[in-house]
Amino acid sequence: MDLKELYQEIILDHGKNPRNKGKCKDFTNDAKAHNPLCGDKVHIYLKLNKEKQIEDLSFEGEGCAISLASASILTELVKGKDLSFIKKITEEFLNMLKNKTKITINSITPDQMTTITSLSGVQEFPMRVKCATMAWHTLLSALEKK
Amino acid sequence: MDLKELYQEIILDHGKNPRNKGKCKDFTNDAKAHNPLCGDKVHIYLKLNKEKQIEDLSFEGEGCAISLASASILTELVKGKDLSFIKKITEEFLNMLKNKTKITINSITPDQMTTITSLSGVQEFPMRVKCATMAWHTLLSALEKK
Amino acid sequence: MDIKNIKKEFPIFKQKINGKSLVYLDSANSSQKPQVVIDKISNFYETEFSNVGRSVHTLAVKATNRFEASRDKVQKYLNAKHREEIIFTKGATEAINLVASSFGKKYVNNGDEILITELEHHSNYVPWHYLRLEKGAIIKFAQVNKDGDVEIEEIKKLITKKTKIIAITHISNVTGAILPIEKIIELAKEKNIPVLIDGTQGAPHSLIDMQKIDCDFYAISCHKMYGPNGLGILYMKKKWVDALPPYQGGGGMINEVKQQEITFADNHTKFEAGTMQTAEVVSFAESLNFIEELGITNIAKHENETLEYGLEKLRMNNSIKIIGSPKSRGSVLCFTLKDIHPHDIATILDEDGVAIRAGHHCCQILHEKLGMAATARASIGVYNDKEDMDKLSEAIKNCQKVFKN
Amino acid sequence: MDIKNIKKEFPIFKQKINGKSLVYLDSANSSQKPQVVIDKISNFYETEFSNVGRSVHTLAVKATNRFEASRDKVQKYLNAKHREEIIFTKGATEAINLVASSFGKKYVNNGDEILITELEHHSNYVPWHYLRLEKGAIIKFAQVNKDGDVEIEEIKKLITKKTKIIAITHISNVTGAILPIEKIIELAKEKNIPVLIDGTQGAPHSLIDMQKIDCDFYAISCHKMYGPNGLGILYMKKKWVDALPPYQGGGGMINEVKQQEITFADNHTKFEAGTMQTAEVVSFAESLNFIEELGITNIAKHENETLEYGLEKLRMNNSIKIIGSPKSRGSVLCFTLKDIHPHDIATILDEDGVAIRAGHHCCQILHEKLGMAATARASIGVYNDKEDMDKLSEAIKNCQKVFKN
Ligand SMILES: Cc1ncc(COP(=O)(O)O)c(C=O)c1O
Ligand SMILES: Cc1ncc(COP(=O)(O)O)c(C=O)c1O
Repeated sequence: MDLKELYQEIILDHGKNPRNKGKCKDFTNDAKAHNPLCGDKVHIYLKLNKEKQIEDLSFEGEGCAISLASASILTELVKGKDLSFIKKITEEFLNMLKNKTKITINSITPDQMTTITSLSGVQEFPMRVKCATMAWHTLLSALEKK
Repeated sequence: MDLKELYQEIILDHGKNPRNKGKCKDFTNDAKAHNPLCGDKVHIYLKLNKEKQIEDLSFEGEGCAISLASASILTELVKGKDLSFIKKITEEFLNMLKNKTKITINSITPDQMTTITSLSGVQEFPMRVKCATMAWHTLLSALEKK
Repeated sequence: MDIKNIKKEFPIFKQKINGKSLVYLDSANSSQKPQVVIDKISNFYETEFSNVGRSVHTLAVKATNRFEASRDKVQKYLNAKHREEIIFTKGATEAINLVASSFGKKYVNNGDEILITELEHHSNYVPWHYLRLEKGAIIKFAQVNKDGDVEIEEIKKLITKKTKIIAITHISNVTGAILPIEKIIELAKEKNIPVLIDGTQGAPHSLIDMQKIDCDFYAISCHKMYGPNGLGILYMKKKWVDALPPYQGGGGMINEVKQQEITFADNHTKFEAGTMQTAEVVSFAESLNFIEELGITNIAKHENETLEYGLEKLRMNNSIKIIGSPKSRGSVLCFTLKDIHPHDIATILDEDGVAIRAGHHCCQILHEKLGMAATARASIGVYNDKEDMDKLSEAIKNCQKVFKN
Repeated sequence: MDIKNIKKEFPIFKQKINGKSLVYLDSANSSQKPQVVIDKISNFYETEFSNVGRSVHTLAVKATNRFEASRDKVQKYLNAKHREEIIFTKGATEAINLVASSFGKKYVNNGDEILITELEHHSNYVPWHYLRLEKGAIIKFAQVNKDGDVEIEEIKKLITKKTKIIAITHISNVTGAILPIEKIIELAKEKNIPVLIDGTQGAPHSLIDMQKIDCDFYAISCHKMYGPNGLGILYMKKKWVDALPPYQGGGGMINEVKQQEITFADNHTKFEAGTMQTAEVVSFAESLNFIEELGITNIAKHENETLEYGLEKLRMNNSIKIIGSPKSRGSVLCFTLKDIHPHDIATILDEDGVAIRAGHHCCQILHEKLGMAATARASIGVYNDKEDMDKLSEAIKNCQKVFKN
């Protein structure tokens, strides 16, 4: 296990200065989640347009660096994207943490790839996987709601 | 531990042919007991006269050889005796089984002494001590009732 | 491992009892533990112990993983559909109390009927009796027939529109009868009545496939399955996990706790309040490994052969009366001996190293019916063999000698 | 045995965690087990195991004697007046559930009040919440003051004619506050209100004398007292043993069972349904031996010195905020670190072999009050020493380095 892998610069940065925090305007969907064992919370707001793209999204949350960074990275990655991209990236992300597979989706920039894989260090810390995945599960719930 | 000590002739005899079985006539006091763990039961009936002697007594019961023999021997020993004798002999009997002390009471015949000490083998079988003592405790309860 | 040599896996058989080899015939009461299970407990406490599910440090992670792996193992062993269907309890008794309490609270009202049988262990009667006291429920007893069986027709007869649940034992711990649970469950399903199976005697001796049996609740005591004390399993069908209210309240089973309101976990953990029996849960996985290595059907076959041999032996002794002659018999052999009380039998047999149980075996209703306050019971585990049955038979003869019968 | 060298009695400390010596600071969650206790479990299973109280064969006698000797041991250790006042449960959580259920059934009605505190662990709130749901009881929360204490005046203020029971923790598992239980009990006695003490954190760290404390109920978790998992103790004053109805139903707790009626045992066994945790009960006697050999007051003194030293160390770090400054503090030290979430602290400390816990510690009400979702907690056991505190302090500094704070 390597702490440096877990707490990479990118993660510390997103943890300290999470992007897209707050409640975005005119959101159409939202969902929240809460881990009763540790008290972490996340609430995701998003605005779906007619083309089924996420026009805007944001989150509110309390939690550790991993959970905040993960939510923040998530919002950056999926903003402006359509449902099929979101399903695919989420699936790959969850798989990366659970089964240590790689991200293969090719419609993201190298920078984005670096950012999302910065969270792969969580693999080695099973009790922290939930911190990293909560926002992603919550995004899926938000999309399911109407 | 010695089975022959536990199942002496006298005990087998009393177990098979318990004395004073049934419900004695004109009983003034009675009490019953029941061991929920094994199902043993005993019901003691006795007739106290004005001199506070047990004029007559008997028992009904279900149980193992030890419990029947103990009840039978008890009824033989205390019939016609007064309260102070009964208290003393009961105390000594219970002590014999619990603390392996000797019976010292001198108002019983050598035969009676042999009979009551025949139950001392139960000492070595802790799970069976209750079988041997139940009737004696029940006698005390019967005497306390009015 | 070989069943023929299996005694050597159990350290208890190393000692002498009253100078004799131990013939342990009290497995229906509690089974002995193989060394691997005992070692797992020590090893866990020595190298991996921590409280589970609550901390994030290395030991907590190890312990939590082991604990949840054990749940997975139980799920697989029982072929349950979801891991959330596996709830850890203190024992079968607590498992049944949990169902009676949670199900009763929500679904049982005044005049509703609970259908059990005369064969039931007190653990599958007293919890329902509480619903009689608290809710005015009615308990109906399916009668046991002269062979010690409960027939499907008897159950059918007693089902009414008011029947809220059927709670029956898988195998009787007195007559040894294997009840026709599949048929009873089928019948109940037609009428939409949930079924609880008291599997305390069933699980150690038969292949349990929850998706095949398809009951709503199945209760198990791990200590009768070569496992540790203080642990039980309640299989609860997913729909009930979702529907039933929690049982005990405490740490771990909540969602959110406020001064005016509490919301509960929405999965199996709502039934697992407080610190769990981590070492017990972890080591029980070894018990299942042990069983799987031998194969439960091989175990059952071996036990059956042993039992049949023993029955034949004992039938040759005219003073012995065998209790019950069920169509199919689990690993239990209750008997009485002419003019000798079961307690005396148990004490005298012990002198020969033969450990049996005497009493009503927590089945007073049945003993009342049999007209006996107590019976003697020899019950079989994987470690018993024909030689044990020979010794049982000889010890009974010695017992008769002591009593000069 | 010597407290200075006591780590070597605990096998868990033989291993390295992430290449470092283990600094175990999670004892309030669960304590580690000394080798003697672990060995007792194995030894019991290997040579004496059998079900207790039910059979008369040699192993059953040995097991029963050991089991009941353990009850005697607990009675003596707690200086309870009667052995019947000692009830074995699954844990403190079950102990409190038992009281809430049995006491509540008989004595709590609509509008009656239950007085607890904002410090309570979920295990001493959720069971009472059930009485709110089922009986319409009202739960009143004595407020915690800014130091993390609950003052006697606050309790006094909340007592009314409707107060049916007071249920309070002995030592808070978050602020470490040692509550003035003797005074509260005195006060309650004047008003004839029974008191339950959640002794889960109290018993491992203080001399417990039931005749001196003189409460009605006292709940203990054995796994926090160097004892096995899956076992708790409920001290219940004799008059309540006599008065309260049974809790779970099953084998062993009955008197007579008929089809229409059941009578229950008239002593502590009415609260002990089903097969008990024999091995756990038996081995817990060793835990008490272990504690007695060192002396509980010596243990408390050693722990206090360790704690005070640690507090001082941590106070020197300006980024650390210590939670609570109670008048007297038990073996618990909760803290937060500027701009670093407790979970991150716990994970990073673990890298240095330092095992702490992060979260709400099953005290959401209190954390709500503190305005924090989570805190980090270092809790002390007999095996901790000043060196451990130094390592904790260093590890926190490393943590700040990782976060560049
Ligand atoms: C103060 C307090 N009460 C109750 C409990 C519950 O104890 P257990 O989980 O062992 O039942 C705990 C421990 O978690 C505690 O710290
Ligand atoms: C048929 C049956 N049901 C229930 C029980 C209760 O199991 P436990 O005492 O392990 O909870 C037993 C065992 O004693 C049993 O034989």
